[in-house]
Amino acid sequence: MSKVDLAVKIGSLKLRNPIMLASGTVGYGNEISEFSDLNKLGAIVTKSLSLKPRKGNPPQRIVETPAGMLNAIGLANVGVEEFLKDKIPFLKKFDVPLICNIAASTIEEYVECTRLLDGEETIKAFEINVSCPNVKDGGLQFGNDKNAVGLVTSKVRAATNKPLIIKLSPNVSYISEFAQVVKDEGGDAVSAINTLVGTAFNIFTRKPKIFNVNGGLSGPAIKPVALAKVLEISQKVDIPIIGIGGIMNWKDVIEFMIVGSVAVQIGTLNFIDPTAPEKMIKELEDYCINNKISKLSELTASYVI
Amino acid sequence: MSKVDLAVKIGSLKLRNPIMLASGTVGYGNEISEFSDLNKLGAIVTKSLSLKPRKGNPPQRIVETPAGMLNAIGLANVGVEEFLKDKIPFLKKFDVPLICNIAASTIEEYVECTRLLDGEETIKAFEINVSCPNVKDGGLQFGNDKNAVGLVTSKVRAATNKPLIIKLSPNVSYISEFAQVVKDEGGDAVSAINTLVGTAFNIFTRKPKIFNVNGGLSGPAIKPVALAKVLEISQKVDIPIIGIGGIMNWKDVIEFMIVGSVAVQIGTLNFIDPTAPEKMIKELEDYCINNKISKLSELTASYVI
Amino acid sequence: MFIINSSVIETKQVHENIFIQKIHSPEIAEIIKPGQFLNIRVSEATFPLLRRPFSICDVEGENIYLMFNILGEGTRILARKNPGELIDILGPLGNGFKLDDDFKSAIIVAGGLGAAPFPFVTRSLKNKKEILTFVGGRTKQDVITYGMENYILSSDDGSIGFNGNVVQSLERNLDKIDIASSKVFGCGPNAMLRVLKDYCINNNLDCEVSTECAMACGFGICQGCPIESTSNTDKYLLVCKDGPVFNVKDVVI
Amino acid sequence: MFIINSSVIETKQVHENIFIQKIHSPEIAEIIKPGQFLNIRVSEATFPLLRRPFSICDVEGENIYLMFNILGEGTRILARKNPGELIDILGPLGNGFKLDDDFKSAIIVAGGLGAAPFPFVTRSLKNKKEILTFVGGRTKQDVITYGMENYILSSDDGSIGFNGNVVQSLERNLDKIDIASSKVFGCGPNAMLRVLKDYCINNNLDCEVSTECAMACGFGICQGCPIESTSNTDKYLLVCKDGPVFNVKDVVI
Ligand SMILES: Cc1cc2nc3c(=O)[nH]c(=O)nc-3n(C[C@H](O)[C@H](O)[C@H](O)COP(=O)(O)OP(=O)(O)OC[C@H]3O[C@@H](n4cnc5c(N)ncnc54)[C@H](O)[C@@H]3O)c2cc1C
Ligand SMILES: Cc1cc2nc3c(=O)[nH]c(=O)nc-3n(C[C@H](O)[C@H](O)[C@H](O)COP(=O)(O)OP(=O)(O)OC[C@H]3O[C@@H](n4cnc5c(N)ncnc54)[C@H](O)[C@@H]3O)c2cc1C
Ligand SMILES: Cc1cc2nc3c(=O)[nH]c(=O)nc-3n(C[C@H](O)[C@H](O)[C@H](O)COP(=O)(O)O)c2cc1C
Ligand SMILES: Cc1cc2nc3c(=O)[nH]c(=O)nc-3n(C[C@H](O)[C@H](O)[C@H](O)COP(=O)(O)O)c2cc1C
Ligand code: FES
Ligand code: FES
Repeated sequence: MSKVDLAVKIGSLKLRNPIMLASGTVGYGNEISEFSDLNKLGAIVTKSLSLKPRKGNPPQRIVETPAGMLNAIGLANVGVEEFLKDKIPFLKKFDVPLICNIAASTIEEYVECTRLLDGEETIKAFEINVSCPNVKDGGLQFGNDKNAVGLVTSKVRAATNKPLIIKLSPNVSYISEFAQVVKDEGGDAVSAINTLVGTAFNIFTRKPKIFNVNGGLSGPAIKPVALAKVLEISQKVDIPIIGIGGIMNWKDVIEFMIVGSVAVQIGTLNFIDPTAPEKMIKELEDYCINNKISKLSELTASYVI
Repeated sequence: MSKVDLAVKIGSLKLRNPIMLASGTVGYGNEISEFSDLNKLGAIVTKSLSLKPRKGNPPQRIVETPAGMLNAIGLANVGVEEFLKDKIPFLKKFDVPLICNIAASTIEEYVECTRLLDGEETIKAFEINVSCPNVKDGGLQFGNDKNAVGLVTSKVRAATNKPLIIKLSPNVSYISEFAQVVKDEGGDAVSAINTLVGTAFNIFTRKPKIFNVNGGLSGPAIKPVALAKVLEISQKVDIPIIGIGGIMNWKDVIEFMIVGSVAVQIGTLNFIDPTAPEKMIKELEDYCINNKISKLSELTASYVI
Repeated sequence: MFIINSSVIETKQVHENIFIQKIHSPEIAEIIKPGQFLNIRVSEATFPLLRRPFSICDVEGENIYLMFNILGEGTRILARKNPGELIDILGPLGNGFKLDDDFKSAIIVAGGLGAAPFPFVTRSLKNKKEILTFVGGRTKQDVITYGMENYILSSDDGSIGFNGNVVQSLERNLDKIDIASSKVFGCGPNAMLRVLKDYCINNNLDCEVSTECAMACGFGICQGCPIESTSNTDKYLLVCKDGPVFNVKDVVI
Repeated sequence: MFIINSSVIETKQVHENIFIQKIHSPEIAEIIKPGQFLNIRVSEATFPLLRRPFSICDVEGENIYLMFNILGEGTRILARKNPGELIDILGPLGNGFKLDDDFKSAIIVAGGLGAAPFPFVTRSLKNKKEILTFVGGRTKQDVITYGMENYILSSDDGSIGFNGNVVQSLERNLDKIDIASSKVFGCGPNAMLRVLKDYCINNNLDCEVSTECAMACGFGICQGCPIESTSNTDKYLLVCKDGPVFNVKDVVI
């Protein structure tokens, strides 16, 4: 048995370690399972699901930027129905908490998706994406409006007893105000952050490099911003935080925990090294041993300011 | 004579080319003049000046991040009085438009600084920094509050007839709303963007790497965000935009112009290659020749979406 | 599909700006098929951040070959790797060309760096099928014949071979081809593949092409590489997983 | 102060993890003074973004020497430069040690990599002044005597020389020193410099130290490198411009 207790809790959801795979960066688990033993991970979060299947944006959907990438996938996904029928059977085989991420254009659609998925016991929690910057309808608008985030939280809360995580937009002045609303309306945790709005243009054609014009910036470039957002929430609101943004190695995980995260999600790194998240678990353990930390969860919000 | 017309206009302020040096990255011109012929540049912007001298934050003030850096200088500056007495004589020797950047904690202080500097004819325009994230008093609060930005703009407007540029904070949901306020209150132009709020922690001491805890993120990491902010303003508000954020070469300058900038400012790059801004001018000219562009200013907002 | 560190044996410049890199990688060599690709991390640092996709150019025993030109920092770093240095390879990825179909002649059509996958295709078909190869490029410098057999050259500016594009070159030599028993294999810029597709469909030529697209992951998890399908317009196909090789009938290029 | 591309002649590993890099740079060699530093751009790419500061270690004719250990990516890239490769140097920067003062003996105190500036100091003083050098480190591996003369060793763990820190080593040998006619030159981690400062002030020893600080520009435009002055508490001094060498009386370390 491991000498270090790596387990963490997100509200009532217990994870064997804080390493989660982020929405939109693991598909529905199939491909990544060829690189990594999913059973070792803390949790995996599905690609955002919408009520109906979505085709997503035409190409070009991604472009690399300094230490980051822009994406505007446009929430391409199979829809709730096909997910339950075709994707759940594969995911059922694993002993890893499955978190369903939901994206929608209306409050009713959020609620409807949650209802349809709620009965599936493989799904251990919901993460509500109110912050996708890459679809013309909904998305960003919700995420940058406190009332809308409050309403989504309370309505979805009424539709499920499972742990409810709201994934916050970083494209706001004071993210802690949104975390407070989530807490007030009964949300169990927040994820921070989703991508930053960005763009890139071809200087010869003068066209945007991405069909959708704007994309979401992810990767190490945004890590300092993500850390500041997590710290802000941690200092102001008493709610579990899942830290996300530019994590490339175990040191980044520790840094996110120190500023206030109970767990973290790995996104862009999965594209570059899909074996990395599993490897980090061992490295976190080594760090704890070397630094005489018996419970990894003690790191959460252990900043010295 | 040059075959290409590189001149640009920011309201009534005419620059011989769009390459400006950004506030806080050129000091008061002395050191950079050893690397570069200031007379070739479009303009230089002083370090933010406050009414009284400011000592700034204790060390550590800067830390490198992936493709970027965080700084929390804390607006260390000599103050308006010493600036006029000791720094202006040196700057007078150059034939380059000098723009004075002003930072303050109260509206009265903004106005007072402007009044004191207005008489100095070497100063060709004012850039009002409402967006410095690195001082505990003022700064960010102003920049993220539309009413405050409006008030600063109208009061400073009343205090000077020189071109008035407001430097906007990127740490808001819809920067174009702030640009609109600036326009409504009589500002001549906006600069976008100042740095993004970020942080970094030492995972062994659990202390922030920067004394001030938060710092401002600059450099190529933020370029996609800056471009999206400029584009948003350009699409929504009819006001000249000075594009800033992560410019590393002439291609980045073109990209910023295409998305809507009339001119640009070079910041972090000055630390790495203080000869680069001057070299870009020739490279911009070559681009224009190769692409049969007779007036560089035609590029502004020439995006094809 | 796995990640492996394999060591560079040598990097040769075979043409202006064209490099052939020989890598000792028995694990990849054993299972990779012509038309598949590899996604390579050229640096451990965060720059460049993403892997860079490269077609498998050739396989010889335990060694694999890549062909590339220096476009940006990624390929520049790759070209500079010294013998013995390890490179981090993720693969094999995607499907390959279907070489076992019932055809007698393989008609290879390569535009510029589209030549990259064909040395391995040629090696695999040699002594089994007839091969006729059309190699084209903008100018002489872009016409790459490395590892090819029985080729006809063309260049857009006439500096080498037939003066015209590679599809026109194919058209001009249609008399040499028995349409019913031939299969076309194409690779090159999308503009060329579009013309090739139209030409083959109009002339009833069976044709597979290797397509290109900006990619983040290369193995199906990012949804970054959509390509329009002709049969199901509700859903995109993924270049990295469903391709990069497609029958021209199946996709909108 | 200028920017110049100079070519690496060789990079030698002189100690565990300690490299000496010889660079042909007549322009810098001609004007740089002991204690000044250079700000080096190790890569044209955006990674690492900022220049890396290094003390001038030595100068010999048209060549300059750097001494460094591999800490992170910047120094790793630097260590890998092949002979003939160009490196982008900005300098000379900062002030230097004042070696022309009226003193007879130079007491050099080097902790760990604080040894870096002293080969050039030693070369400049040799045959003009007496030199007594104290070199210390945590363990044997950290005790660097490259380019030093007449030295006394110490290590915190006793694995080489005197068992104790380098200031204790100096203290122990105070009888060898004529305080009035000596001047101390120190370089090392801030914790060591603090102890050295206290010791010298208490013992009336004149002392200059080379300080370190995170830097962005290295030449005074970013205000990134403040150090508290003892004479004017309204204003910081800048390590890069007003230093990196300070008389211990002038700064709070
Ligand atoms: C399935 C697949 C197989 C490939 N096989 C090969 C191969 O065998 N040999 C080879 O040389 N290249 C191949 N490519 C293209 C190769 O991946 C790019 O040349 C490489 O990623 C460029 O990396 P870089 O860092 O040098 O350039 P970057 O800095 O990424 O780009 C430099 C410039 O090239 C453009 N560019 C980047 N990627 C592409 C691309 N995919 N297509 C067109 N322009 C691009 C950029 O927009 C930019 O202007 C393949 C691509 C795919 C998707
Ligand atoms: C005026 C001056 C002169 C210097 N002279 C020398 C010299 O002659 N030889 C030499 O080896 N080094 C010298 N240094 C330190 C040197 O600049 C750093 O070692 C170097 O920047 C590290 O770069 P990196 O990319 O390898 O490491 P990074 O990736 O930047 O850092 C790796 C680790 O080292 C730490 N680190 C980075 N810079 C410093 C620093 N300045 N002090 C302490 N820890 C640091 C980081 O926090 C990080 O944990 C000098 C610094 C200054 C300011
Ligand atoms: C290609 C791509 C697709 C994504 N899709 C989604 C999504 O469908 N739903 C969602 O909530 N977040 C999505 N994200 C955001 C990530 O989950 C994560 O919040 C973000 O990428 C920041 O983390 P990183 O820097 O580690 O990638 C996506 C990110 C990327 C790069
Ligand atoms: C060290 C440093 C100090 C800065 N000081 C100021 C300042 O005093 N006033 C101000 O308006 N902006 C200041 N800035 C912001 C820059 O002017 C610029 O808006 C920002 O760095 C983004 O541009 P860049 O990515 O090209 O650096 C500072 C930036 C840096 C890096
Ligand atoms: S490149 Fe990621 S799904 Fe194809
Ligand atoms: S490092 Fe920039 S002022 Fe000293």
